[in-house]
Amino acid sequence: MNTLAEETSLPKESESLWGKAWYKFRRDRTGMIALGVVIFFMFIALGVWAGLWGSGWSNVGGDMWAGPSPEHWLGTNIIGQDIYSRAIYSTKTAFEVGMVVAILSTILGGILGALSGYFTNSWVDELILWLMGVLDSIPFYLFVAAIAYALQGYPYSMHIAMIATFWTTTARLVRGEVIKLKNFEFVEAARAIGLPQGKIIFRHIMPNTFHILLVQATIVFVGAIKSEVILSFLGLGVVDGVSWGLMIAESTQEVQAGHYSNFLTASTFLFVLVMAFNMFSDSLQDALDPKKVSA
Amino acid sequence: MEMLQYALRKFITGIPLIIGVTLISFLLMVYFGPDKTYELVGKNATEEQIQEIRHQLGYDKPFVARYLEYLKELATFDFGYSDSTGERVNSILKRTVPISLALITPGFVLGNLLGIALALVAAYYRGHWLDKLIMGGSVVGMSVSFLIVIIAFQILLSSNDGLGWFPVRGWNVYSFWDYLRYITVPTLATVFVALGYNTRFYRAVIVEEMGRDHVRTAKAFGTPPGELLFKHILKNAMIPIITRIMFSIPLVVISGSLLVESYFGIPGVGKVTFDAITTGDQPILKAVVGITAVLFVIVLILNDIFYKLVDPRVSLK
Amino acid sequence: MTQPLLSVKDLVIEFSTQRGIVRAIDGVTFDIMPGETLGLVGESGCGKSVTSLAILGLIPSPPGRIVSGSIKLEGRELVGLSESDYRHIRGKEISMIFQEPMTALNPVFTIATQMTDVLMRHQGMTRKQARNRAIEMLALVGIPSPQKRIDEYPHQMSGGMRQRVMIGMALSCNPKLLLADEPTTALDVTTQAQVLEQMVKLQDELGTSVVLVTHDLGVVAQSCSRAVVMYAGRIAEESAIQPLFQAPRHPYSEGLLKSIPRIREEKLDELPTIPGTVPDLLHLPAGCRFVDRCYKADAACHQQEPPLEWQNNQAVACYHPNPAAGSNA
Amino acid sequence: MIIRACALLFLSSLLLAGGCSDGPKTTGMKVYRHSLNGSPTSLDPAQSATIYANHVVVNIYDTLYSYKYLARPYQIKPNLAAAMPDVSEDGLTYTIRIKKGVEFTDDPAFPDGKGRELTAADFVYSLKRHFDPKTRSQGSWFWSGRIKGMADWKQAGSDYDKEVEGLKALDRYTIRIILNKPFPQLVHTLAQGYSAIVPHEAVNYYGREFSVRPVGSGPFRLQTFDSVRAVLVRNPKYRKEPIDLAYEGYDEAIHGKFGIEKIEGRAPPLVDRLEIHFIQESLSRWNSFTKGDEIQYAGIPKELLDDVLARKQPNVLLKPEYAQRFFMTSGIETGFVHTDFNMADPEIGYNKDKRREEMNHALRCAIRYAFNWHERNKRFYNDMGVIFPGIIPPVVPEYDPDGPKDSLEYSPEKGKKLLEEAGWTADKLPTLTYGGVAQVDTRQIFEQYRGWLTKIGYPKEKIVFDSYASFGDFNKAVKQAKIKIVGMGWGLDYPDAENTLQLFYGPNGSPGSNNANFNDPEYNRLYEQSAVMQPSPERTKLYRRMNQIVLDSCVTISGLSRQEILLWHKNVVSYPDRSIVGGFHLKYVDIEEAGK
Repeated sequence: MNTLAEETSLPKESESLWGKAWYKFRRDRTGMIALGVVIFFMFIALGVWAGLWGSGWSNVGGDMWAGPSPEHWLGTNIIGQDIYSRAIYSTKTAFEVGMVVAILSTILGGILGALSGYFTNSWVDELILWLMGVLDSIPFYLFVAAIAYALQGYPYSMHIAMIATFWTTTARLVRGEVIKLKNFEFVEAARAIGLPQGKIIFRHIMPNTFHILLVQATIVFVGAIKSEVILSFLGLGVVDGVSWGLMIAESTQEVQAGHYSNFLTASTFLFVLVMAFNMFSDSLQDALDPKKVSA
Repeated sequence: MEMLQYALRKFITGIPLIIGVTLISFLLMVYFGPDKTYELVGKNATEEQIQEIRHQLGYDKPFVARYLEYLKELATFDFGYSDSTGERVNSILKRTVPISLALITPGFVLGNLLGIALALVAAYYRGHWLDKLIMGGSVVGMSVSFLIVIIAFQILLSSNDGLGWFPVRGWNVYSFWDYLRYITVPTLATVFVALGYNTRFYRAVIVEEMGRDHVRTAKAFGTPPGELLFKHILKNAMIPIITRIMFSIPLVVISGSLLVESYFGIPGVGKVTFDAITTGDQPILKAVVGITAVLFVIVLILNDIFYKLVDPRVSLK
Repeated sequence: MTQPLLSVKDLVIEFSTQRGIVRAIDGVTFDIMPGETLGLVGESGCGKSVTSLAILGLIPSPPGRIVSGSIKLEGRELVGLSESDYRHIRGKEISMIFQEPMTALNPVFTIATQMTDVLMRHQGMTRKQARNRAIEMLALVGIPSPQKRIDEYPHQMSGGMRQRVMIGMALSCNPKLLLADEPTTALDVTTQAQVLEQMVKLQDELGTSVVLVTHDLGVVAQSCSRAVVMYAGRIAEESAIQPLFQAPRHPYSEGLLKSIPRIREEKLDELPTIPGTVPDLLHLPAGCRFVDRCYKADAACHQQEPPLEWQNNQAVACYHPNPAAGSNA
Repeated sequence: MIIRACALLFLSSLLLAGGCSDGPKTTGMKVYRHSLNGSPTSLDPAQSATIYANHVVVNIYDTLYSYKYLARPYQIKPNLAAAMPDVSEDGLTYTIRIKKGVEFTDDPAFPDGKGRELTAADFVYSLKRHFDPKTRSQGSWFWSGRIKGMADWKQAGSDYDKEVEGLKALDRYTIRIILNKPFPQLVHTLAQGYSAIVPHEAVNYYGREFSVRPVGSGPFRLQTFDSVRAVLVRNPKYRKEPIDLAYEGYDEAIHGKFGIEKIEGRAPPLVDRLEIHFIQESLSRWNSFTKGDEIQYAGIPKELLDDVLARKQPNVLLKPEYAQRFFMTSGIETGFVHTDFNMADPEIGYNKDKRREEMNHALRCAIRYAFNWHERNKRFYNDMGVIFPGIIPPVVPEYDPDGPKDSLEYSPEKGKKLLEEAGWTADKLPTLTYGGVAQVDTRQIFEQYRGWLTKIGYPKEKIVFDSYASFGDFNKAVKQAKIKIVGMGWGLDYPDAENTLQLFYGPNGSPGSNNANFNDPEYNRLYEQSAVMQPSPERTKLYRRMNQIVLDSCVTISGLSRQEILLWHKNVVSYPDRSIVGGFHLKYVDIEEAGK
């Protein structure tokens, strides 16, 4: 009955979510530090990719379990490979795994989630929900192992397995969001003026779920590199090259004999990256969460 | 009674799920899983022997026939004999599942209870240093790889270089005392890892509940904090909490803790399953997958029933 | 002059947000006399709800905190009161009704539980007594067959019913003061009227003082004897109902009044509204907070905040107030 | 709170369920806790392909023959058989008498639950089983084509009622075996777990589960068995045969320090309970061993060798702190590790194009030059393995200590030169797939190998690790000749080089044991010729010629026999052995004081 209320509450909404988010994020110290660390690791990875460093990871020149020395900063493993450059090289592996899995599973989850959310209680929704239910009910390692065999030899079997399992969470979240969104005026409007559904879903609805996708992507990234470690330990992980997982797997026996370098190096790298990513992802969540007023 | 009917109805709707899980996994193991034949042939095998074994393993039957067989096995809960040891799958499960449960449960329960406790504290002191401390801790916990934790704990607590208080590995449990000695390290590791995730999750849930209007109302009517937290907030927070716990149960029961078991050499179902995966012991895999799927459906049902118990708004229609 | 039941003096409340410290309440002062109904009026975000929460000591902290000022209940200082002491006041001496009847009641407990808990806590009743009292109250707030409905869950009731339950609950320990925060906003028009009536009636019977927080002057006109008009965390005008509605002295009050539709008038041209928007509390204009939206604004208004000045029990914070009712100019 | 309650309830119920299983009343019992670095899957003698399986099988079942407890090199002796076999002039007919009154352990499989007497017919049955497809035998290759009439019997559908001419029970206690052609190693095969004697009642009663419910006449009977351990208990009905140490090959100088003399004249088995723990991770195993009583026998993990040993050469010596806690023996394994080239692969092996075939030969020899045995030994075999040229390992009598060592030379230069001469260039070189199970050490061995190959100018990206997640799949790839380079180990079944020479016998090509798919007419001829000969200087000469052929054609990089260092607790009276058959010594093991 009184027009003031709406009128005055309008302008707050109209500020862009992203603008605000970035504004908030910039003020979040831990978030910025975390981001810095992540970028640093990414830089290392790029360097390896470009062949600037870490290329010597496979040389077997060195001594057996040599301690730290000028030419081998962090010592060597049993067959005399330089642990430092192996760890460095593994950074690339980690990002490879993380990126591929995060990006693809997010896209997959986003699209399927949007579809099932938009066509709720249609056969599309039913089908997708069923698929998600099924994938969630297969024990993870069994599933990964199966895929790993399925694509034995292919370097990407592990990635595919992870993607196939990780997308469901994203999909569920997106689905929920889309169900909320699709009753909003702007969607109604779009429908009213007879836009094709494809356009509505992907032009009008999807963009409003990007904040979820972004956060999910970071979470999946972390999940991926952590799973890689365990899978590599179980012999289902990285096929060629080297990864922190392989290094730790390698170290599981050594550590009991007091050769800690392999173990400590790999797990430190892993821990720092994962930690940074977690913190980054948290701050991102806070920044993107419209409800959050303050710390 | 209405509940029973409901459960039945629900179970029937759960059948597609079971079909899906079994079908997909069976496809994977039949067409892509490792080929058992070559584990069974001798050092100096002949083509003939290889064919014989393939035949005995049923590898030469058409897929559909084998799948139907599988469904029959699942329906009758008789999965035949392991392809590696020849032991009855059921007796294998009967032997290993209890061990896994005994191994995992303490960590699982502790992980959740502590998680909830810490979450309550953190949520109650939201924004204060205590909250920040707990949350910081849980992020750290989340960031350490399970494998690393296991290795570290084994060195620190079990090996001679460390304290050497607990058995390094194995499972020679004959008394409650043995039991405690053998589960301590795995349990600690499990809790350590689970705690981070749980605390965060539960805190989020509880904080959300705290923000609800009715909580403010309760406050406005002078409800003391204890009552507020445990009666008004926790009862409402129950639903997500229960859901989370419920849905982690099937995997805990069946795949056990594969990592812990294979690292500590504990003959639980997790280890058996993994060996089955790597050696392509299909009868065991079929059992494990099938049972997991069924458990999931059951959990779905229990979960809904639980909703009803907690939340009057939910009706089992 | 009798001493006020509750007196708020120079209350200042700040919220720390990521964008900086926001001063949500900036020196608010008013009294509530026993048995009277005071309207607390203003647009959303003007601080009226914050004020009422402050009275109950429910300002979420962090981020909010009371910087200065005092809130006295019968001369007893409430600011800085310990949680446990406050608990004995909440629901017993001061109780509150909230805007959203849908969510304000706990969905997982029956009405009985929620009401009896309060009674048992504050009146030391047994469950049995408490239950009877609760049923009494429900009957009082006009809930049909209360002894049956008392065992229902909130979701089984209509919005109006729930709000009545809230009122019943609020009054069950016959408090001295009832804070009603937009009690009817969420209800449809007809229910609004009924609920409001119900409230006023009870208040007369029980002699409770009421602070009615609302953005809806219509409601105020119906039920209040006095009103405080707030704008952006400060009091713009305070006055008895009659003069306020006859001759609002503050241009803002004037604007608010104009924006109420009057059915009586024949020619209904579209509602006049106040131009502009509520200022961001972080970036208040220099001088009068209302200056940017005020048709009377001049250089002086841009200089500094106008003080709240009394003129025969009608206070206004403006350099160019409209003439008071009766005074001819 | 609801969940807390449930949880606790749940937990407590579990303790009953999983926590407290059957407790052993070990008080006053002699318990010996053995350990192995791998676990058997099946305990069916017909499937006892691994030493792990044999460790259990030969202690639960009886074999006709066995090896003497202490005598090295190994000497065969009668076990269930009353004496060594009577062999006809032509070496084709064996007549074996078995001991009377030997009974199977009591088991529900038998009509009245009482184990009946073991007779010649049982042996006949047990050997026939290998040729019954249902048995899934892994040992039939010992006898296939050798026992007269067995092939036909199988053809006819493996009907146990039908007789096999070459395998008969003449009477209750006499066995007669007739061979198609002489098979000097026959007696050895009758000491294998494969030839252990099983009662048909049990096989039929337990069906598929017979593999985990063994019923035999051996010194022990099985109590529990799973993937981490097997628990055996004394078989009270086991025949009393006092130990004659002199006969068993007792030598004061060697065995004196282990207190073996204490068991003179006692009748095995000497312990009441025998636990065998299967522990893959060598260090977990070591920790478990060095720590109290968890296990009483183990090897030394390579990671710790320098911490434990005071000296490696000429003879192994423990550091005092260990020497005072543990007994130790060391010796080289009866087997060896080698890396084969798959000759069936035209890119490195045989090729229609003769020119290319020569190039491949050069390539193989070049790769052999790149192979650094010393490094391999140092990093993976404690620098204690014995490196020898070819495929006749030092443990067998036919070994030639002063044969030509050139095949072991490490010289990247020569390798490079060889490649160039043969006309190989980086882009021409084929991609080498090195097959292996995806395990840490396999991967490390591969990476080391790749490191060396780059030194002869082999492009790194052309050397790929073809990893298989399971041994089954790896074995499949090998048996289907899909992998170019195969790293393998061979454990001898019996101390006769014939057992290793057959690895390169053409007809044994994939899926047989000849993983290299080596098929050389001359070699094959010599093999067939020597296979029927009794041990003799002539035969040794043939053996060595065959060895030379293998070396000259660069089909394998070989070989290294690992040094085994075995430790056991001081309160254990034992002379451990894990090489031939495996586990046959366990019945002689004794414990000083009974378990508390």
